[in-house]
Amino acid sequence: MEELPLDFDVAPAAAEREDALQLSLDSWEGPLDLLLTLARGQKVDLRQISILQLVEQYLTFISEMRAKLEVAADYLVMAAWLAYLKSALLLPKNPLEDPSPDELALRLQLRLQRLAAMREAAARLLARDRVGRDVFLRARPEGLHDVRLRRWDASLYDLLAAYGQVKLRTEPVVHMVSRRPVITLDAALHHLERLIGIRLDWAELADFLPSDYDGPLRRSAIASSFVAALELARQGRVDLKQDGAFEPLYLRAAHMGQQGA
Amino acid sequence: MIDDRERAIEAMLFASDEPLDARQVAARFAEEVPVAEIKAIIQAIAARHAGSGIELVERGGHWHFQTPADLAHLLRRERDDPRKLSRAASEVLAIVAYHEPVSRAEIEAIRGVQTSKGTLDVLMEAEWIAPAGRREVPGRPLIYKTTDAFLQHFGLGSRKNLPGIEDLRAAGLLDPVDLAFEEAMGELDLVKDGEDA
Amino acid sequence: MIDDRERAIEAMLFASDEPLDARQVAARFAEEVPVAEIKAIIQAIAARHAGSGIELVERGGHWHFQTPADLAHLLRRERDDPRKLSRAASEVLAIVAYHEPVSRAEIEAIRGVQTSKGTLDVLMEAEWIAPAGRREVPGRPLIYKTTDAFLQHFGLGSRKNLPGIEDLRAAGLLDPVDLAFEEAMGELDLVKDGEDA
Repeated sequence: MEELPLDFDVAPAAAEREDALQLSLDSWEGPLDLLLTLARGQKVDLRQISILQLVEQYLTFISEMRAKLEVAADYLVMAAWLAYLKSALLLPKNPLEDPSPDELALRLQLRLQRLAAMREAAARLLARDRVGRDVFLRARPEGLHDVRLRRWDASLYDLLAAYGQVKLRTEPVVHMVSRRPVITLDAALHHLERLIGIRLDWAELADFLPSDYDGPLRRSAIASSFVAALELARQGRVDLKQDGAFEPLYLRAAHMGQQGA
Repeated sequence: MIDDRERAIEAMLFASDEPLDARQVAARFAEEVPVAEIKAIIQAIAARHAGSGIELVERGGHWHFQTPADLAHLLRRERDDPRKLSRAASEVLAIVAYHEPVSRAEIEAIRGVQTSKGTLDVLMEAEWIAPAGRREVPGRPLIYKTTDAFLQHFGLGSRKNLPGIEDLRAAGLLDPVDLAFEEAMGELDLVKDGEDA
Repeated sequence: MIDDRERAIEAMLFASDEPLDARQVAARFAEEVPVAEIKAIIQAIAARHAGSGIELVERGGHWHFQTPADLAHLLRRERDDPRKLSRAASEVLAIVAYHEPVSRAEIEAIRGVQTSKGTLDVLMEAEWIAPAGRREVPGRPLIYKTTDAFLQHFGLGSRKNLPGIEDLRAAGLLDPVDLAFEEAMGELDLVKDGEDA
């Protein structure tokens, strides 16, 4: 693969700027980036690069930097690893060593190649005809619009039912209470007074009611007769007797002697 | 083959964020180009696009590209979004129909509750009611009436076909909810009596 | 004479504020129009505009009108380019584009440095990259891919048009180091064998 020109429209690559090497580590995106920059200084294809020479360059550079300023840890880690690689490359080969220094050097070379490839790809990508810089779109397109048309739905029934409710809600209210069969208190009093005169012994209140009363009428009659019995007892005209709560209520005519009292 | 100057002017008019006149176009060229020549080229570009889906049009000496008006329906896709009319809106519509022309205050008096402006807006958007002038009373309130679209939608030949109050009563539409409630309670009482017996 | 359907499609593509594919165009017609027919018509429109000041271009199956690049000098205005990318961001973008889908760890393995969160954010905000699910390995890392907006912005018909991607692939430079290493060692062994012989 041919070498592609470094052509960034971004922060200028430090590659061609030897003076940059004297400045700071901020120019590089990490130790691998610095290595790649140094490698480019060898002016050969990355495949032919001398790893040993590259290692020397890196170690020299880092030691110069350390004299002036603090060097970030990852650069030092790389330096330590490269120092090890250098000694391994220089020592007589030990066939049992795994991985071998040559293999480590090869891996480093492969990584540098890959990073270089991506850096060149980025440069070529950014150099393309870009929208807003080289090619232009319509500034004010009409746009395509999806318009939601609200369609209101109601039936004639809905309409009439609504009107019916309005009329009902606002009509003058006339309460038509349906007539219920009831025995009034007066009627019950009259009835009891009449029967008390006939019955002399204790008799259950229910026995005073006509047997043909049933349903709501009977309930009404019981209620009225009970109140009537209480009223007669208050007047001293009847005696009341009940064996316990909820037991039948008995009544009889009071003694005539007390009536006048 | 379109010449370079024509291509350039076409691209300028296309990419510009506002309509350009011949003078503005001329100013963009590094070299001197007579305004008359620019105008002629613009005319040529407009002619080239005539009858296509793109038009170059002049507005007060300024030119811009646009899409032809007859294709607007394709750029604006309309979708139905049916919605049920709310209870409140149904009531207001019915009141307008039975009492028209009627003002908002009158509607509120008949309904016995306040009526939001939005409710009338919905009915006007549906094109079922429309303003019908003003009532000549203090404040000159706007009055509303129903429309032909209203009659059409509800299948009424005319407002006279609206059922009368007696018709509504006969149809059970005037049965108060309260009465129905009492009837139900009455049935409940009978059941209790049965249990007592 | 340009037929009605062609005019309509041309107007849609011209009016749209984002690139359209054939399916989107078809959806705007009231009647059923085969996607294949739409595609053929779009090609015809593109051919009609070729060489003019307005070009119809395809980017990832989506079409849009733009000005030709050779006219940039006439159209470029003194605006600062808001898309100025940091070196880190441009490298990450290239890695995502050439290796997609790719996880953050894989990006970092290539660059030999940690990727700050902001770098990916910038690219996602530009809508040039987007998450593309998770890699089914321990930790299930998020993976990223480029978008249609990326293709549009960089004028790429598809990822196949990424500059030099075929060369890079052929040279094995898009393979992970481990794989390349195995291959290199294999070749080295062969060479050694050859030397030994």
